[in-house]
Amino acid sequence: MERRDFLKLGVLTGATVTLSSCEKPAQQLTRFVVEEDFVPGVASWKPSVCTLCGAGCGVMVRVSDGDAEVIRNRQHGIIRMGLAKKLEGNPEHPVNRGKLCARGQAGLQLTYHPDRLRAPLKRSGSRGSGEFSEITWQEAVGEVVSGLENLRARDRGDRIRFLTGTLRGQRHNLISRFMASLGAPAPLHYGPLDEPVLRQASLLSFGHARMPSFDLARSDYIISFGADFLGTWNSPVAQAIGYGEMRRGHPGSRGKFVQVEQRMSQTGANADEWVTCFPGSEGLLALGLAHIIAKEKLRPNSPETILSREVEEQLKSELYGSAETEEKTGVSATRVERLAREMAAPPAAVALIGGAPLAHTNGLFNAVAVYILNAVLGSPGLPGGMFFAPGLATTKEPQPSSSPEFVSELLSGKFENVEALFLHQANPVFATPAGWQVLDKLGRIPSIVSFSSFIDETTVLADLILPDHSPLESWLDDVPESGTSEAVLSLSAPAMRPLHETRAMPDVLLEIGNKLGGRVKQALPWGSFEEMLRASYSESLSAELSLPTGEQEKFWQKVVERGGWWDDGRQQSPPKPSSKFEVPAFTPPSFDGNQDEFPFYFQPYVSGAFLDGSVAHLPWLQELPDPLSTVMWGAWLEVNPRTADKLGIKPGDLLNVRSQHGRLEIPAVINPGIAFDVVAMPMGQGHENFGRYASRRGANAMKLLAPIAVAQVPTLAWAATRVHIEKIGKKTQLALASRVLREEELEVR
Amino acid sequence: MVILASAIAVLWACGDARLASNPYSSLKDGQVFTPEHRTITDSVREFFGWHASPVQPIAFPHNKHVAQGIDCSVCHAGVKNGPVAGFPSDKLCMGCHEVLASDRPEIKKLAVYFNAGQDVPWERVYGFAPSAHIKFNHAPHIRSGIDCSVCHGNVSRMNVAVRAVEINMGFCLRCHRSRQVSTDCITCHF
Amino acid sequence: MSTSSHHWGMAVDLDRCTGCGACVIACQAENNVPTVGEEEVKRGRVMHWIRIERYYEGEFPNPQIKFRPVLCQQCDNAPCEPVCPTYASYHTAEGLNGQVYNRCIGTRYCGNACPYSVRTFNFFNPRWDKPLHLQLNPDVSVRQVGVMEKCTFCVQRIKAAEIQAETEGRSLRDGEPAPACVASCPPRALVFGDLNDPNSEVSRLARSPRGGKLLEELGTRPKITYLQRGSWDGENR
Amino acid sequence: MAKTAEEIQRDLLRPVLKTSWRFVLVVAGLGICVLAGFSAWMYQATNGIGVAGINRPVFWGFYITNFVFWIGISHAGTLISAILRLSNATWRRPITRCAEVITVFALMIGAMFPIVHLGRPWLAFWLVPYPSERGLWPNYRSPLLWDFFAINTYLIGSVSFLFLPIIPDCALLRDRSSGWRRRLYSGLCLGWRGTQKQWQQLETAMHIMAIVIIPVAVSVHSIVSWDFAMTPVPMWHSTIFAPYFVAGAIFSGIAALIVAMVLLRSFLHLEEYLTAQCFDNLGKLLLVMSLLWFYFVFAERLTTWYGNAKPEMAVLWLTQRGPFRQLFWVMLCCNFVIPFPLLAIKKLRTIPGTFIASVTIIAGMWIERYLIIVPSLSHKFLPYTWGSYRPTWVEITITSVTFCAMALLFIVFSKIVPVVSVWELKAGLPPGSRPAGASDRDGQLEPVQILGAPS
Repeated sequence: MERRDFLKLGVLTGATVTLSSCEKPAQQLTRFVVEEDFVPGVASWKPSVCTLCGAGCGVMVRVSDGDAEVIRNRQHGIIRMGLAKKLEGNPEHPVNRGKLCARGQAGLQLTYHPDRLRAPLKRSGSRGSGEFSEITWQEAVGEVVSGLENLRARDRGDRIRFLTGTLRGQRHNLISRFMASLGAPAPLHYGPLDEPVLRQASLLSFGHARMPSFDLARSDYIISFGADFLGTWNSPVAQAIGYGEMRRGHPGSRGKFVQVEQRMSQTGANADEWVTCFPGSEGLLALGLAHIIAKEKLRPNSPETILSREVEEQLKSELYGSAETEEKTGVSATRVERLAREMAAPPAAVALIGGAPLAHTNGLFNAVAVYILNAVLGSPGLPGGMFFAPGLATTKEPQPSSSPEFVSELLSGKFENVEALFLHQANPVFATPAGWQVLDKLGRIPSIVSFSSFIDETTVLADLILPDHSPLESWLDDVPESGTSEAVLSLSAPAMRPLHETRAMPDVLLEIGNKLGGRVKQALPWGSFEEMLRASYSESLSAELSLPTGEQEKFWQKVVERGGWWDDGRQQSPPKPSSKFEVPAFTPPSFDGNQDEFPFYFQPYVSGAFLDGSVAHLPWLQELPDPLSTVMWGAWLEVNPRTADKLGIKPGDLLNVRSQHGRLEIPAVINPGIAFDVVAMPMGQGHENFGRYASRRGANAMKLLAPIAVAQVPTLAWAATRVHIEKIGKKTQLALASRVLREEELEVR
Repeated sequence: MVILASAIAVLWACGDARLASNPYSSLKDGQVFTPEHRTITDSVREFFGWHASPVQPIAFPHNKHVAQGIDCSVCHAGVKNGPVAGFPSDKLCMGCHEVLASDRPEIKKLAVYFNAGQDVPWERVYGFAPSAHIKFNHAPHIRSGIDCSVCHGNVSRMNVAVRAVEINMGFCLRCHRSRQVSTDCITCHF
Repeated sequence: MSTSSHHWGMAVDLDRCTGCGACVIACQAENNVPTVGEEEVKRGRVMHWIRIERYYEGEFPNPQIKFRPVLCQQCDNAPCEPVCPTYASYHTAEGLNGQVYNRCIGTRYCGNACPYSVRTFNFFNPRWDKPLHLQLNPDVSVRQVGVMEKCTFCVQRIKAAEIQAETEGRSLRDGEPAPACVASCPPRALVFGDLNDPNSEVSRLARSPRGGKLLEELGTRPKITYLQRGSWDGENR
Repeated sequence: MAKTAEEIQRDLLRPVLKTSWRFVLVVAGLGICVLAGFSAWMYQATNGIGVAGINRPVFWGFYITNFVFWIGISHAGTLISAILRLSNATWRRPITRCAEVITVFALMIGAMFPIVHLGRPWLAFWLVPYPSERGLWPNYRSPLLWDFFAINTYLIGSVSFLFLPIIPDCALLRDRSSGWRRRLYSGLCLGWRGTQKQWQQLETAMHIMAIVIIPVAVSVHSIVSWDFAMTPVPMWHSTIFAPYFVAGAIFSGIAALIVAMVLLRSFLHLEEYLTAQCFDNLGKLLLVMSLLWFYFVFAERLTTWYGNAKPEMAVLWLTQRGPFRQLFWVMLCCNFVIPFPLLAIKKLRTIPGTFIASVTIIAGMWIERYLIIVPSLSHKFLPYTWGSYRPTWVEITITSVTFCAMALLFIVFSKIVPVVSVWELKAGLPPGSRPAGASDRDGQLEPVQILGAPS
């Protein structure tokens, strides 16, 4: 088989093959007939959609022909096919305008991953043992159908659950219809990064539970409360593009960027001013700033000020005076005042919040407070301010839903009587605190069907695995929720043919529905997901855009070759403050574990390479140096140098990190950019069962966390745990890109 | 000196043959792609540039087809606008041979492949060793009016194609020099 | 020096760079740069052609961080070129520091001579667990053990663009050939273009008062201009 | 020494003509070691240079250290014998050949390392400028290529310089041996008959070689130093390097010579020939070089420290205070602190005294080369890229085996040719002890008689 690869590289195969006396691999494998037509050696670019995070960037895939070893109807052979070679941003796409982040580009490896599941699997060993045996698609679908029929017969439709990652667009639509037609509850979602708290705040403040967008490019002053908006948060590529313009897009005026956090993130590293306040007091700081702006009328009641009199009066109360603020946040009064005046001066200023501030027990308060600051600054709906991406009728339904439903069901013990569970792009066993006991709660479900392309901590429990196509092999559609001021629908045809004998999850659902017949078949009348997309576009969308009926096919073609539909015409409308827009009462954050026994705030953060860990199995990302610690292939705990000296900790010392709910062993990294009483750790490592590159590597921050929820939003407060750290006397060598912290080390040693 | 000489001799034999202990792949060799040679003989062969003529699964008579006035680019479709000339899929062959000369033994072989839904595993006649790191692109050469026969010999006279021209760096350079086109290394090696 | 009409250069605006690492993966994907695994990384043998240097300044509560993407500076007076005994490392007609893999015998002398330490060496044959090898870019060769390699400014993309322009019978547009890192960079910190064209964006940036060269004092005459970070108080109103 | 020509002959030819079982044992042992080293290299060649400890940024490690070290050792012969020959110092007579042998073998071993350290050693021949249709030539701007030429020149030079004075002794042996040995020697002595004319030719030839070889030797180590000095690497890019290296080379060369002589002296019972006086003289020479070396080290570091350039200081402090400090102080002790008293104080400048000094110096000079190469590479200009280096078993094996190889070659040589030049020694005899008919002209005639040319 080496030969084939050589051939791909343009080697004189024939020659060497015939010479090498032993075997002739060229003849060993049969050559399947070519299915596509392409100019050999000439690359073509096909649009696709990035599915790795919620941003929904548009992608261009470079496809060129190559020989792939494949199994076609149980025969092993090779076929010359179009292969995706590289992912880049779709230049036309309004969200990422031709740019793409590291994770997005590494998404290519999802398709070619050596541990990808290549055919349907049936559990052969005990649950969780990881022993599966290959079966045919016919058998697999048959099993699901009979199982569902059985449930239907016993009228137990309501005991079926469908758990997905955060999902939008027609896939979500399809699953909802499927569940509804079975008489089952709507699909549940679980994704640690889907920001339910901020959505809730948006709902309270602006009337719809969506993620905000920011016009950073035209902003003169950005203050971000813990939001890693240049790395992982919300729509990072769109925000990074805007940031670049804010910095150098307008000659003569360079915007200022202030970051408020306890551990300097990759985003914070780029700030002009870095402010640190007590964990969980970010909201108060925001109100303190708003207080001064309101009190000193730095933003006189211009039309863009969208706060009611009452709210303004409330703000002026000394509760939020700079003295109070200094005491409660640790930021000096003078600094608060200076910042407030600074940000009020330029025409456009905007405030962001994300990350840890939302993951404290008082996360909702912090979020609303920052929205109030925005309101005081008059940023909503203005150039250089915040806004909500415009929607369309088609995209509004169904609303992007998020984790809380799942969490509350889980905690309320509703899962006891679930009889069948479908899994798609969700790995709750990995991404939940031990306290939630997800493992044994799911373990008790009689039958689990997973559509995952990989074995992971949750899918390993499945009785049946129906591996999905990789994104590049599938029909994709998405509705970017933020990061664009235009109405956007991303849609793309498969960029390449399936490499393995997998099937697209939507097609499998449709087939199941077809086999089940009756209500289900009526609910899912389409033959394939492509048909469904076509229908949804040419009917609902073209109706909404009032296209002439003849145009529909042409419209569809255009959409497919462009990688989606977007419309510069429909600019976003300024978000209106909802009636409930009021200053919430400050509730101090509560932390698990008392200060004496557990002296350190434990702040996990979203890894720049792995997000919540869903892409930790991609080797490119494993070997991507962390921007700050420069660690590769591992996880670590960040400790302030002074704290480290006190505890005698040196870089690479193995630490025993203990919370009330678990303990980890993890090497130390010295970080001058972290508060004395805070230790931080990246999420995403510490997989037990997630392919060869991620398994048994580093440690999983989630397993330390206390199972506390954010007030009023049933979601994990992942920054509300205190820990105790101590050396265990062992040292490990971290895989570092650089052992040097400072450039001055050149001078004095 | 003796040690040194014998050392170099042995090195030639070993070439960069194979990695005994693989430092970072978690897979066994068959499941790993690497540019290393599979056997010592392979590396020696490549070192001295020896190669034998390929054995084609079907004795394809170029002369007959050229005589029919079929242009090279009909079957080697990529040659005009791509780096690779490429082999035709047997769909193309069957286009004519469904009916034409379908009784001949070689055509029967072709039919067998075709009916099995398989492509003919043609073997390459020309090509470069991987360690030569040559990125050859047909299109510009064709565009500048160089006849196929310059590098591939007079195929119209050949039955089964054979390596008529020994394509080595000297061969390329002579032409590049005479035509005053770039002989910068990076033109071909990158 | 460049004898041809093009003189490719790059500008790196440190005020835009966010240190996100998109360029690193873009380069790795485009140029068949292998992953070497944890053990080899520990031995200091990571293969990335572009790295983002991170330097801390100051202490909590006022820490600062500088990011600096470093790739081959494509020096016009490159220390790596004269030292190579076999001309594997040489100056191309378009002024790039060419690296001819097939000519490299692995003295690693160029690696020592390079003050920027941007040259990486194949200590072993690269390996890809199948089918990851299907992602390999057919336009770029897969290097083997014992040869030195480094950033080429994505010469394959430059070539492709030139051939494309030639077939369309036109000259190259500004920013048309873009190395993978430049193409991917979200905040547009990396800008690539022809330094011979005074109106190209890269030329304009190269003239910027914020502009400077890395280790300029060594007289290597790099083709990459680094634009220093600005400060808010410094430049606003 | 009151020995007669016959006695000299007997003593010096004994080791050549008689082989003891001890000799066989030693050769076998050393041979096995050498084979081990060779297979280590094969392991490296087939698996990739990565099995060695080198990395980025430390692309050069033990191998280049060995290269510089052995080339340095090779400066024993020429300088000693050539200079002393020219200055006609009589005490040189017993030691010149020994010195020249060291030169040749050390060079061979040293010259191997550039190939050992290559990523693709099977392409080493590309350094040879040969015309090819590709029109490719080596890069004459590269110091490595200068090395290639310089070392080959030096090798050819010192081989002939070694060979010339061997001719008469071979003739001697030809007449004393039979069988294959006789054939060998009659071949080697190029039909030496010891005629007046031949003696004159030999004399002139040796004079010319003596004069020529000195600048060549100097050039070789200067060029080796330029491998480093020509690159912009902190602490490498320095004008002092050439003389510094040459001095260091002679320094280590003399030390090697002394060690070799002491060993020969005891193994081959040459006490009467390698007298205490030789060692005393060599000791003085060694003392001078030690001082010179210290002076260079001091000058180099002083200027660096005074210049206070950031990157240079980083490397300087690395060796003074950083992780390399122990090594640095060991080196200083080995090359100066220990040898200085041993060599300066007359009482201590005995045979054991000089021997100890020499051993420490050889060790010290190896460390010196290591400290020149590794710290600089590990701390280049951009701190982010700073690294470190740890050798692997492959490098350690190959390094240690080179010493065995040296010993092996030397012993085998001493089995074929007397390591002390018989005729030169005789020529040095006071007239009285000469056989009758000898003229005053420095032993020109009596070889004829010894050889008993048919009369």
